[in-house]
Amino acid sequence: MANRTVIPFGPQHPVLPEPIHLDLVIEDEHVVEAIPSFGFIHRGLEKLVEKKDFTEFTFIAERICGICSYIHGMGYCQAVETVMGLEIPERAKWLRTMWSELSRIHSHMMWLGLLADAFGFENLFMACWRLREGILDVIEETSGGRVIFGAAKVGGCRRDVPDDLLARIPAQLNAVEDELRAITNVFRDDFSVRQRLCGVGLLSRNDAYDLGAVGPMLRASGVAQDSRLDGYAAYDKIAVEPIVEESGDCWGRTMVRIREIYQSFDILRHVLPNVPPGPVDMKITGAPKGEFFARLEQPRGEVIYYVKGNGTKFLDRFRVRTPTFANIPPLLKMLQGCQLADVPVIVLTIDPCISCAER
Amino acid sequence: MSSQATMHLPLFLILFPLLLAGLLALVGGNATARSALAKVGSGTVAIGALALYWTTLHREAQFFAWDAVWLDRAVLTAEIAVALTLLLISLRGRQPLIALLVLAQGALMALAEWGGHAHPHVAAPLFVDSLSVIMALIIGVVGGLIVWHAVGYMPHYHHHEAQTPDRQRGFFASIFLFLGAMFALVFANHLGWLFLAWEVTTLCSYLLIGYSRTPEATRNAFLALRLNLIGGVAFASAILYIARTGGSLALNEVVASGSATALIPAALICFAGLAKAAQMPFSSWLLGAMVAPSPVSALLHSSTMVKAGVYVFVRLAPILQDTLVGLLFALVGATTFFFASCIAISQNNAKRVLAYSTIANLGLIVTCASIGNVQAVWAAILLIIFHAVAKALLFLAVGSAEHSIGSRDIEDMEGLIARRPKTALAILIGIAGMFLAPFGMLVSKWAAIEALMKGHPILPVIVAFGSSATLFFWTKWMGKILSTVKGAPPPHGPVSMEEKNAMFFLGVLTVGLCAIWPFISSTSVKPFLLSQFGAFVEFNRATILIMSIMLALIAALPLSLLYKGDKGLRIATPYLGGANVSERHLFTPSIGLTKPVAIRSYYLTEIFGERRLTRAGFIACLALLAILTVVVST
Amino acid sequence: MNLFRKSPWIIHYDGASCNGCDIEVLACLTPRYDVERLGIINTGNPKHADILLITGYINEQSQPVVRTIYEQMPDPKVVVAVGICASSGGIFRDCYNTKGGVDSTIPVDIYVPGCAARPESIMDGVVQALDLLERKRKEKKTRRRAIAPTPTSEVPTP
Amino acid sequence: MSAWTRILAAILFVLLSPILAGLLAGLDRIISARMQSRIGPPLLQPIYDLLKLFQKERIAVNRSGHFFLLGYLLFTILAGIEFFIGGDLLIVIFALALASVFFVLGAFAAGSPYSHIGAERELIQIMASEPMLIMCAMGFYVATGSFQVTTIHAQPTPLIATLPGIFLGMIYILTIKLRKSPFDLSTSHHAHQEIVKGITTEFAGPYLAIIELAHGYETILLLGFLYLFFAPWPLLALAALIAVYFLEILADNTHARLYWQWVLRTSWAFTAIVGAGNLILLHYLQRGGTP
Repeated sequence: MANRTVIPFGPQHPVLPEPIHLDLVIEDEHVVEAIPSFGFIHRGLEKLVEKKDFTEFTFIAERICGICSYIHGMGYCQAVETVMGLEIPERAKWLRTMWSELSRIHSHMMWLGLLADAFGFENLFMACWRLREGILDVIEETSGGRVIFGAAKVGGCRRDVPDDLLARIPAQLNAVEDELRAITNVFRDDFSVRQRLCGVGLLSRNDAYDLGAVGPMLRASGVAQDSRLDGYAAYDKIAVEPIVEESGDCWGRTMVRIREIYQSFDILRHVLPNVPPGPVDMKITGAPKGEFFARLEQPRGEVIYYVKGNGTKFLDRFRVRTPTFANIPPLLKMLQGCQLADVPVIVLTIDPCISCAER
Repeated sequence: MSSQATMHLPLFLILFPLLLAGLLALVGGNATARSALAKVGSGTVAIGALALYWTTLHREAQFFAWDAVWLDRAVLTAEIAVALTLLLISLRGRQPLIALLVLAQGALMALAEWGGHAHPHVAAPLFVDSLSVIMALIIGVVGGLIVWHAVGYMPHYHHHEAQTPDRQRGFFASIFLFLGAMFALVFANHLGWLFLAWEVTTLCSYLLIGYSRTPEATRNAFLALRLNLIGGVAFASAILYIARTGGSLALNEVVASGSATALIPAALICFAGLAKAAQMPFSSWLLGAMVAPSPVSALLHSSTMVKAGVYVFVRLAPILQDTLVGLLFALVGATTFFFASCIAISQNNAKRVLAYSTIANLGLIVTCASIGNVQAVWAAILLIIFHAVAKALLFLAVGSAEHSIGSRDIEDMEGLIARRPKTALAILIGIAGMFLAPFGMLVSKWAAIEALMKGHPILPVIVAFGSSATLFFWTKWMGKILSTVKGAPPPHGPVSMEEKNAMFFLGVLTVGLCAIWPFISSTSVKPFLLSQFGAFVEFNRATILIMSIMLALIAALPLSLLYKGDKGLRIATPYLGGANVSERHLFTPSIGLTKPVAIRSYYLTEIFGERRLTRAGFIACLALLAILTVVVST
Repeated sequence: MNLFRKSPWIIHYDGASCNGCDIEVLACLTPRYDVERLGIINTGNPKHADILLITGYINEQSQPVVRTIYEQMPDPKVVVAVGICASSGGIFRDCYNTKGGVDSTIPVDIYVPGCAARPESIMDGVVQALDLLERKRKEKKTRRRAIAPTPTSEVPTP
Repeated sequence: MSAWTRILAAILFVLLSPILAGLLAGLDRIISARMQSRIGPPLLQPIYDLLKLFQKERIAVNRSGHFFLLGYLLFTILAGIEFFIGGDLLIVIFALALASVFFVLGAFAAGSPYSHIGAERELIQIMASEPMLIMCAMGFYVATGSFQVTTIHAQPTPLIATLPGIFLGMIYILTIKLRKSPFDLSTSHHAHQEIVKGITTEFAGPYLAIIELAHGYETILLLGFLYLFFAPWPLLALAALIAVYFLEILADNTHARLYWQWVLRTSWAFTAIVGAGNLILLHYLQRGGTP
């Protein structure tokens, strides 16, 4: 049938807080085709390595994305440190782990809220974001900032966290976790939520693998892959079990992220009492020479930072390969044949961070 | 038996079209003569019908005693001639089933005629009562306007369909034969005569549907013939039954004898009516009839053919009233109404939407007539009137629109209001007439719901669901015409004067009827109902008042467009996610520089898919008919 | 009564930001900050909005989008640039495809500082915008009154 | 009721409905906010919004769209007048349907893809709710023998006793009519939607205000329908209306938006079962068990 509606979806669109654009071709409400368009927030910040020296560039790296800002900064630092052959202090490694996990929790909770908003469950959105403030409080107490808190630094951390504060955090986290149970139960069991998530946006294990999906996308399709197993920061001393779901639909991806929140709580409960004493940063001399990449697990999946130094203060090349970028091909695959009402839900289940993808 | 004075008009209405048909068959080869004859004919028929209406205002039914053996012989001869023609057609088209049906009919009629029982005698073979007059008005005025339209339309048709051989001589002759048969059908009191007219309309519909002689047209023409002949067999059986039981073949006496004795023949005739009115499971012939030129569709759908089917229902309503058979027929009608309305949602071919809507509305009429209480019959008659006018207008307007935009796809009518304002207005009025308060169809639908409540509540429930589906597809279509997304592509061809005239008059009629229906109801419908039921439902004056207010409001609303005081209005680009290009409906796509927005309506095929619902409807109606057969035979 | 003070509807657009300010804008709607107290609704549709919140600076590709959204908003309208990038380009000012802050493209009424701007400052910015709305409406009214004698001014004279 | 009280009721409907509906919506927003652990807007917020919209600039995509909105408002008010003056329920329903058709046509005429999709969805919603409205009138007819609101209102015993199924069906479609989750397909006040603001996307400023106004009238009219079920006992009626409205808010806050297929299927199935079931049962009961 030729009864196809062609409409632009975005760049300004209320369910996509970030500007991406899809040419949606729909028949009744079935999406026949979705052609994406990017570049609305391309900043070209990789090019900025030519203007900012490698220590200063940490701030730029943190602003690749405001949600997983810390992990971006830390990943960049880690790549530079490897190139320079620095072994950072142990305490810094543990603190980095703490902040990564806090970032993961806040990012996932934020995502849960946005997902709820996408399928029109306003109350759930509010509930998720209300609890998320509790995590942001912890982040603010430990670092001084809410979303972009600038705690990463080449050679360690920019800030130390007092031990009495570290001792206080688990109680705060437990309070959040207790309340969160009620909310995640809704995602798991509620009739209307399941109607909107189960069987929507199916991505088979093979497709997920072939199309190069990463992170919760990949794990929800049954592939056990988690870069934290590589053991960066303090992850080599923590047992991290990749969280896997077999269903491969939006509900599976939601479940993966929910279980990861609880997993992060567990990790934090293990990390916080075990942060060793000592300094949190070290003095840096010289400049990076050579090239290397760091591979980290972001809330959205695997991220790769490539750094090439030439021995001067200014890097030759910096490159990020972000998880959202990797998840776009599976997204397009999932969008074909879905309902118009599913478009926001499916777009959101890749947890899109367009700022990351376009840099 | 009253005076013979007014007998001339009905006779004239029957014979004049036949005469014209003959004339056209002789001299119709000449285009000028043909169009002149057709115009004179259509005008005369319309004026004749109006004159009949005028002379019979407030009159009782009149019967024309006309007892002549040669007349019966003549009718018999004509019947044999029609049967032979049909047989010839079936043999030439290699249609054994049709031949079998014709032979079955012939056998039944022969049995009735010479079966060894007393020859039934009808003292007054023709009659006029207010129902006949209303039907004659519809046939004469609406049919006449359609013929008028056809005079202008057919040359365009042949211009667009160059490969179709020009056989307009036969075309116009068949149409007038058709009209004559329809007049005979509504004036006949002798069931044998009625049957003859019945078969002639079947024959004419075959000729008209197969006009273009394409394989598809021929196939659909045979389909129509086959299904209608099945009904014809039932009709013939009814006549045989009456003849064997020694009853009277006079329609008025059959009706008067009541449901105790006449239920079985009435059920058989109504079964024939179902086929002619294209009720499920016989609905497919009407959809197939879409291959014919638009005036033929208009004729078949609005004033003739299908209306013959519901006419017998209304006639026999007193017999069906308060019987299980009546309830079952009502259920068949309601089921058809529901399914046809739902299927129409999934159609994007304008003529198919109209066809399904016709099937649906006839279902509603059948339902009302089968319930047969006085209010239901009132609703049924009003539905017949309003439907004929609005549907004729719609078919003619869609036909003209098709010629000017080159497509009968509803999606291609986007923004027709800007491209062809008058044609678009005609379509809009027609659609509004079909389903919107306070237009005619809604008035009668409302009466129908009230009347059906007195029958069985399941009927109005089905009607409620069906009418919400009609709301969907009509509004969708109106919206398409009104939505101005694309620029206006240049129209194809001009619309002829005759087409404009016909559309104008039908448009005025559609709107005008909303204002004058209380008058028609009291002058024509009331006498009929009083004679049949001895009662009449008076309408609540307050309701009529509020309907009039609504009509006035709707009429006044366009005036607000004339008010140019809105200088503060800023025309902005539509919301396109911020991706607008400065022109109105272009946006910046992913690939390429600009792309137009395309907007298409919903067809909801996954729920209202044609094939699925047709099957469901057929099964439901067949089951009901099976129950009906069991009920009737026990 | 100053109705625009009571019922400002916002629309948010992400020019080219890092998401930091965006999620803080959204956080304003949520229970801890709850801007609906002030009658604020996030409409998401420029045609319904009074206040345009723009986060991030403007690049080549987002410039026409921002312009379109601004044009589609009915008067009176106010633009709030949220965050330091939106105000001046901020940390990305040196990027190769920047057009600068939001004021490079459309007139900005309120600048909200911060990287990322905190919800409190965003709310403060919106509240400062409220009085502007009423003032703009009045200005427009008087302007229209002044123009009124020459209603044909829009029509180009041959 | 005398003619004068009926006329007074109609006048009060025309004058007070916007305020009443505004207060109701304000209450709705506050309660919703509380359910979401927020404080929420002032009670008069919807009225502020409405008045503000009238002060905004008038913009539109073309010059014809707003003409249909006028029809929407006028016929909604007309339906309300017919109802409160005690007229024929079927006329009320048809006038209401006509009003909705005008609204939808306005959105079609706006010629924007988002309002078009919203209009199609609105049509689906109308199609989903229309049968129940008609069945409601039919239920009153079976119970009282009349479609006249005056007769129905004058019943000595509350109709809820004989029409519980119809009442349930009406609550179900009220969710559709009030555009509450899970049925807020075509447009909604709060949540972000895949079709932006759907049917209202292209209507700004005063035109949006007209829609809000008409929607307010419609809300009061529909609550009037529900009132009829309890007419002899006004206090009970008030309590029931409050309970129903609270239920709607609760449903809004505890459901995701669902698909149009789901909305159509369930509302037709549900209303067919409870509505038609109630009607047929009542029909046979009244005949004394002799079908």
